Amino acid sequence: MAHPSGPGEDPLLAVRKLGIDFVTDAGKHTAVSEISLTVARGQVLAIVGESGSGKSVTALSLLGLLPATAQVRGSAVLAGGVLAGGGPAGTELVGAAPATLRSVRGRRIGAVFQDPFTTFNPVMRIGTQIAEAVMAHTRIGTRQATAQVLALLDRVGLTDVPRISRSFPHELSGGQLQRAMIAMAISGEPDLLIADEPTTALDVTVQAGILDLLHELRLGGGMAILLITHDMGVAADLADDVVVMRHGQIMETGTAEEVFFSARSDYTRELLRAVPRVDVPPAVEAASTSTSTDAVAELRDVRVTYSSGHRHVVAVDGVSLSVPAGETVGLVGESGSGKTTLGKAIARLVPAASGSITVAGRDLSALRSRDLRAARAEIGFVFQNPTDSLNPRARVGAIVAEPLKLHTKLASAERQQRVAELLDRVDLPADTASRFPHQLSGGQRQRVAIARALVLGPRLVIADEPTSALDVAVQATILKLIADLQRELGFGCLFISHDLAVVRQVSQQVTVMSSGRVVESGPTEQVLSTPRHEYTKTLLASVPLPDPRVQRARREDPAPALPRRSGV
Amino acid sequence: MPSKILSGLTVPADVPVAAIVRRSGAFARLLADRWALTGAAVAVGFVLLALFAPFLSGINGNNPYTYHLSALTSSGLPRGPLGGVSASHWLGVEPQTGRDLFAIAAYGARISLLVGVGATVLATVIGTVLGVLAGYRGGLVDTLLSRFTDLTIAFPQLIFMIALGALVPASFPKQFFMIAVIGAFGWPSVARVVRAQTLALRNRSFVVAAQSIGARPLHILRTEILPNLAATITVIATMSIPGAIGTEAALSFLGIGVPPPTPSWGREISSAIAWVSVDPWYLAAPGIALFLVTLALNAFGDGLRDAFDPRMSGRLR
Amino acid sequence: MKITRFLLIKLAGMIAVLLVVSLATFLIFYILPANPARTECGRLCTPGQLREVRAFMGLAQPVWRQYLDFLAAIFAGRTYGSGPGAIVCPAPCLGYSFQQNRTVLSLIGQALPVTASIALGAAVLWLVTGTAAGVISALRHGKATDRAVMTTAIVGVSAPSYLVGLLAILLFGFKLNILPVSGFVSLLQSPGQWAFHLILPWCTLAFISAAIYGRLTRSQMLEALGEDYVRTARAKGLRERRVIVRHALRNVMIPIVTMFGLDVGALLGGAVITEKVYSMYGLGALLIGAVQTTDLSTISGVTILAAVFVLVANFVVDLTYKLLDPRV
Amino acid sequence: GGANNTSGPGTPTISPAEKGGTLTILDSQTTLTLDPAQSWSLAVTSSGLLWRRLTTWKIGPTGAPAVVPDLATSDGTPSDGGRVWTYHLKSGIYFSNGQPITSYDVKYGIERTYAAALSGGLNYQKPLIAGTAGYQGPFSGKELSSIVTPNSKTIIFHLNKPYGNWPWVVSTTSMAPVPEGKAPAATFNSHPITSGPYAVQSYTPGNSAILVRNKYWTAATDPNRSGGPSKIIWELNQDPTVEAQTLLADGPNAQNAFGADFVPPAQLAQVENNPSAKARLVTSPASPLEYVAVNVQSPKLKNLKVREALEYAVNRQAVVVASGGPVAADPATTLITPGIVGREPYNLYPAGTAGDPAKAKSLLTQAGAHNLTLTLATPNDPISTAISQAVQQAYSAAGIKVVIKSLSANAFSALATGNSASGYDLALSSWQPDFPSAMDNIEPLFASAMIGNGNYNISRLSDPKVDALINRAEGTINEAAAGKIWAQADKAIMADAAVVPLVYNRNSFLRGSNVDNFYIGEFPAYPVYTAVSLKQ
Ligand SMILES: Nc1ncnc2c1ncn2[C@@H]1O[C@H](COP(=O)(O)OP(=O)(O)OP(=O)(O)O)[C@@H](O)[C@H]1O
Ligand SMILES: Nc1ncnc2c1ncn2[C@@H]1O[C@H](COP(=O)(O)OP(=O)(O)OP(=O)(O)O)[C@@H](O)[C@H]1O
Ligand SMILES: [Mg+2]
Ligand SMILES: [Mg+2]
Repeated sequence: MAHPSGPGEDPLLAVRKLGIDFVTDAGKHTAVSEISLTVARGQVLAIVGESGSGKSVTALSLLGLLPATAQVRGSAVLAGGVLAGGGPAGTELVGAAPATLRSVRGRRIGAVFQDPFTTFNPVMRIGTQIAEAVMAHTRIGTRQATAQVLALLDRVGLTDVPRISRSFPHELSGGQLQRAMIAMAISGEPDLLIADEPTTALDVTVQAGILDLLHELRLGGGMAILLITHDMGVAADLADDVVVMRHGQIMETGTAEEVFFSARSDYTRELLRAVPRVDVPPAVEAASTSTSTDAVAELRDVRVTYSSGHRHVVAVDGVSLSVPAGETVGLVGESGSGKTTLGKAIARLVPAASGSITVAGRDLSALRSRDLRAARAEIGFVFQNPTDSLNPRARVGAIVAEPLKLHTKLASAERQQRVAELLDRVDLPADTASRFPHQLSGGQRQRVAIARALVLGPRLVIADEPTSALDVAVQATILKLIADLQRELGFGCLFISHDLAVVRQVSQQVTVMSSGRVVESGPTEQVLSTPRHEYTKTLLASVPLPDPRVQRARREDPAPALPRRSGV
Repeated sequence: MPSKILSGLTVPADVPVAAIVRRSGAFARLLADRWALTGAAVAVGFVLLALFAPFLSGINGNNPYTYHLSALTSSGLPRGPLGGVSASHWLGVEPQTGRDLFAIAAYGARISLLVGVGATVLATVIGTVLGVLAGYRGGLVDTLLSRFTDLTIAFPQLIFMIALGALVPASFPKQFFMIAVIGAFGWPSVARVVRAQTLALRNRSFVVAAQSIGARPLHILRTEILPNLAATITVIATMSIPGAIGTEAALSFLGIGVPPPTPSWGREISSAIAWVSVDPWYLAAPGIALFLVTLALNAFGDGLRDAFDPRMSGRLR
Repeated sequence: MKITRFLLIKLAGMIAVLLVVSLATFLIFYILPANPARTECGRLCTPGQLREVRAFMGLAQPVWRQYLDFLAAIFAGRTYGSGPGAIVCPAPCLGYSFQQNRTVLSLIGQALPVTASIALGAAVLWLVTGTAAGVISALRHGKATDRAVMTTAIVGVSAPSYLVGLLAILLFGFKLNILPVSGFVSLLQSPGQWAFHLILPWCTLAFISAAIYGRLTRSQMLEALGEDYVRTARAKGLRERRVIVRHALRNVMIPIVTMFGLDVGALLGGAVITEKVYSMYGLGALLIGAVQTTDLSTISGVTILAAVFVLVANFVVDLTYKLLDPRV
Repeated sequence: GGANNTSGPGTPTISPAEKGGTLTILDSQTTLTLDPAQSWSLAVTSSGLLWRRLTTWKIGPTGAPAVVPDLATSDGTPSDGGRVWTYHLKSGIYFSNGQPITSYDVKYGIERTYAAALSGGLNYQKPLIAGTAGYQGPFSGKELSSIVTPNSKTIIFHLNKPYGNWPWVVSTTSMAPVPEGKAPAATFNSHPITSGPYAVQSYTPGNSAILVRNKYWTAATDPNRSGGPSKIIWELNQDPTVEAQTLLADGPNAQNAFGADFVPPAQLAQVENNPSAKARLVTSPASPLEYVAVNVQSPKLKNLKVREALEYAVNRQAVVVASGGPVAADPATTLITPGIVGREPYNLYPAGTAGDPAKAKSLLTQAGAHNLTLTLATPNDPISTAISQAVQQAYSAAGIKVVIKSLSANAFSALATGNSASGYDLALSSWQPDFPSAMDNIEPLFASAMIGNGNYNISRLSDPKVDALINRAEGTINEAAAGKIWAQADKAIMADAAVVPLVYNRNSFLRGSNVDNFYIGEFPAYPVYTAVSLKQ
């Protein structure tokens, strides 16, 4: 074991019989029941498991940040540390006084939240928000804090750090935000870092850098990490111990190797089986279902720029791309390389500065608003940030039914039935329909967004990181659903993802982007097995494999193929 | 749109379809909110008071018009304590006339509630519609609507009202005219606030998401924007009722409102102010009535807000 | 380049509004049941005298001509009558008040500082107290404090300002005898006395106006407090005050600031009742007086000035949106 | 009117005016008109402090008001049957700038009132002085030949008809002397040169005027003004209720002050329970007439019987209460107000103070007027609103429905004094003469020449009989003889039932405890400012 805490020593965090209930309109609903776990100093404990199994709420409960509708039972004791006055008995976190919690937050326990898009205050600059965290627990001046912010941003592998620091959250890509969030969480050098899906929005090279950073922090700073992830590769790379959760319960606990190689519970084995691997071609080759070759989306020399203040950011720089009907085009690439922007440009949700975009043969930019609406009805869009893309005041049922209401003449009962069917197919419990988005887990929201995009039977699906919050089992279900529907309806799909294994599984074509340009594209197998461009090669080499031994070997022998911290 | 998409699927038997539309949560929360319930009860009580004003004030043989000079001292003050409260005058009598204050308050509720609530609703509707339109459409629509809003605020209202007062015949149906006038000048604040919030909302991803499914602007306004504005609008609306009732009184002095002796709270309050240090009870009846109605509607508005706040769902007090 | 264009469009819009407002004032004035020349002519007035007075006041011309004269006077000044008895109103001439024997500009010059002093001081007071009360309400949501704040707010909003002013005068002026109840002292003359005399008007206005801010802030805060970014701010270990003020409150400022712009813009055009009850001669008193004496010049002058305030306030508010929320 | 000049306990006696101190006058007006050409001020109020005219009024706490010489040595010597009036000036009279006052200055002051820029005054002289048609004031370079100034001490007025009341006309503020060349039309109002005991030190409209002693004024030439306080601070733009409360409280700032406004009914009631304040309340004898003008040109009111019904139905007791009780009003049945020569009390329509609705109903039946609905135009001030409701209530008892049309003061006068007779059937108004002559009770309100054009015959009565009586009375120089004729006119108008007199108002004023010689004579119903002094 790599962690420095010897046996018998008090654990840093001891969670005992923690239970969390939510009161909803439908009654009490148990999200977590009686779980116990411990984290020692410098240890990395990974929690993996089903989407909606209570991972995030467990993490939030440790910080006392659950909404008022939650009831927490049990105990979670944080060993007394350098700052907070927890005596030898440590600090009880469940039901702790506000002052206690405040001294714990940030300084003793840092947190990276799941959805990077909503965790930042939309009206404050990123730099300011991080500086606040820096200054919350140390007495330093603004100037020093600013310098420290820039250093932190640099440390998490961001480029153009001054711009990022000056940006508002909505001006950054998902990956950029996620790294800023990590920077903020580690700024207080906490004893325990809770990292809830910290790399979901990162391409694999950047992800590798972040994993290195976490590794370093744990080794150098003795920081313990409670890592919540559905990415088995990440867990395999970093975790000492692994906890597997399902239905609010712990299915299995063990060292990484135990869990990966000799799992005891059926669920764990099922989970591991579902993990797609980039180094193995999919069992069933994603076959083109298209009979014709007409493209549902055709992009020529598209350029998209943003202006914020006086500066211009060229987010997409002369990209040409075509999505044939019945086929899936995987779009991978560096974080911040313009993938999301490109997707939005296709649906004309951001204007293209130049170039032409046609969807189903029509140039959307030339359409009048009425026709534009009709054209958009044929596009199913899954946004990268599921949380903010769901109206907080609408129930899930209404959200998913909305396209039906708009574009079909179905009666309300029929609509409800369709919605129920679809929710079931994305593996959401039936009562989800009556819930509000904030009552869902990250992965559940994502599936709601997917259901909404598919409910009308579109001709083009633009799915921006549609499975980033899903555990591998659910992910498999979703990918299958998309493939089934694609076969049925023949839609073309632009599948934006950083998960190369997934891309390999679902797409016939792959396009690789970097810095707003396409660096390589071609049939999936060709690109992923015989990459030509340097960047693609780096990318492939950076994919963590769901195998703790391989990952440890890689780490111990930092082969040139594994670049530290991508500063591309 | 082809929706054959899920045709082959069967519905799992255990899906409680009704759950999808369940609103009972909000309703249950509202029912459990004592302040909101009390508010609603008080508001309904006042409406009943207004409806049955003739009956209620008739119990003692009173009406709001008859002078009771014998109930006054020679200087015009009510005889007896508490502004002349007695078995025949439950809330005392008006100084200088001896009219029954209960009857005045009850009859006054008719005009004041009608105009206060009516004008507020009208202003809120106009303001909301113009505000969301300006905020959501932006561009030229916004420019024009915003200037129109500015114009309405900056319009020389006082002299306009005076001119109107001289033009409308004395026998005109004043209630609806007043609602129209107060509403027509009351909407800009609603519009400005609604526009501002719409500006902030329209770039939220969920609005963009609705656009991306090809929703009509009207649909987006109705289902995405308005529900998120409801709390603000409720607050502004419930808070503007006293202002509308006050304006009603002012209009009546300018000859646009209902002419005396038709009682109205606003006019009673404004004439009672001068008497506040001699006969505070005169102010009490209409003043407390206005206060209670406003408080009741605000309490009810708060209750509604809480009931429909998704984050409060499941919370019962 | 873009900025200039933006400003030009805004300016053009504002000027258009001003033109419409002034034209409307003129037109309404002429359907007003009033006869300014007759008023100006005195107690006993023969038709001949009336004609002369009308001509002298410039009221003999067709309305459109009078309006153009009015507009021209703003740039070129204006002379009423001729010879040694003439009355000269130098540019920028907003008209001449025959009732007060002064140019409208000088009247405004006197009244504006009064109104501005009342309005700005009160505005700061109600903004601060209103939002603070709203924040407290939101934090104590549903508890006794929340209800108490709401009840106070409703008292404030349902009480006529004249009543509040009168009671304040009776209490602080006469009963306790600690505050002056009337009169305006110029800021330049004595800042201390200026503020001292304005305490009651400020508090009166603030008490009445703070209510809506409190209620708005409360409702907005209740939404904001449930947002994820507030959770993030707490997770950083920030003090609760900072979480509330820097994170939640900042996000709810847009409607508040909008309301504030509306109120301040309107108030700068005259705080009629407050000026009346505290015997201060501001734009409100000036306007009411002018309406009572059918003084068209003063009515137009004050109306236009008030319109300028409304426009500028709303414009400034529109500019702040971008600062308050970069997504706008 | 008898000798009950003042009511209330504080029946004042003139005490020797002590000199000195700073007097404060609290006033709801926002502006003062400091140009005599435009002022409407009464001879004994603000203009009495600032201006001297050829004649002025002698108003004691008791006794009938009288016109007395001021700058002139006599009330005026009539000749040519009252068409020509001659005055001689006293010596030792000066303006506040030290310049002696001459007959030229008197003439110049009168000529100024003809300038369009200075219109707006009381104007009683304008239609009377001969040869003024087309005259545009002295700024045009022309002078009036009908005012002759043979030397600096003599001034002779030529009138276009005999006019017995000329000495009263000469006492109005418009007739004050103004030094030629020192009084530009545009700025004289802010920096006037005065002739009374006070000069204007500063004047800020809406805020205050500060009056200080005119050091060139001497009491020797002016027995009618006490010139008591050495300084007067005129606080403008006061709220009447706050003003009354201030004086009621009698705090340190209020002890040297008096209020220029009527005490509102609510505060009157408050004074009743406050002995200290009661002693400081000064109430006028019943004087200004509050009346309902009956628009005789309205089709509904053409029938005399209907108008008589209105006379019988009115409930004056309710009006008294609405006005603030007996302290504020006395029932009125005639037009000429108490205290004025010619007044004869009578009641043509005896019905008791509560009215006789039965009699009214029977008159209406006789007239065949059923379901009569009348529009009562009312100024929108609180007292008028209260009174009009009392009237409305009384008429409803007689089966007459009254719709109150509440109007701002301007809209009211535009409607009532405009040229069209339509738009109202009844109008609530009140009238106080500008000088104590029955002429001013009758002529402005009932002469056929005063219909429309902004003039105040709002009953729109055009009765040749009444016009003839007015003409005859005006030409009668002997005051008592004229009075008799005015009384006939009064009755003739009442016989026409063109007006329902409601009450004679009593105006009440409050003073601070240190204010002395604050009294109201029989006329006008205002305190005599020129007599006020401060206890030292
Ligand atoms: N509204 C905006 N204003 C200014 N810059 C923006 C804006 N939106 C995005 N950008 C910038 O444009 C670039 C491309 O962003 P985009 O979101 O398309 O990246 P991405 O490829 O989707 O990245 P990720 O994988 O991290 O989500 C980034 O550098 C981002 O900072
Ligand atoms: N505010 C809430 N009210 C009611 N139920 C909630 C609330 N928040 C979360 N839940 C429910 O609690 C359960 C656990 O949620 P949690 O967010 O911890 O899941 P998770 O394990 O993090 O899932 P994912 O991997 O999808 O993020 C889910 O079923 C979710 O629907
Ligand atoms: Mg989660
Ligand atoms: Mg992206």
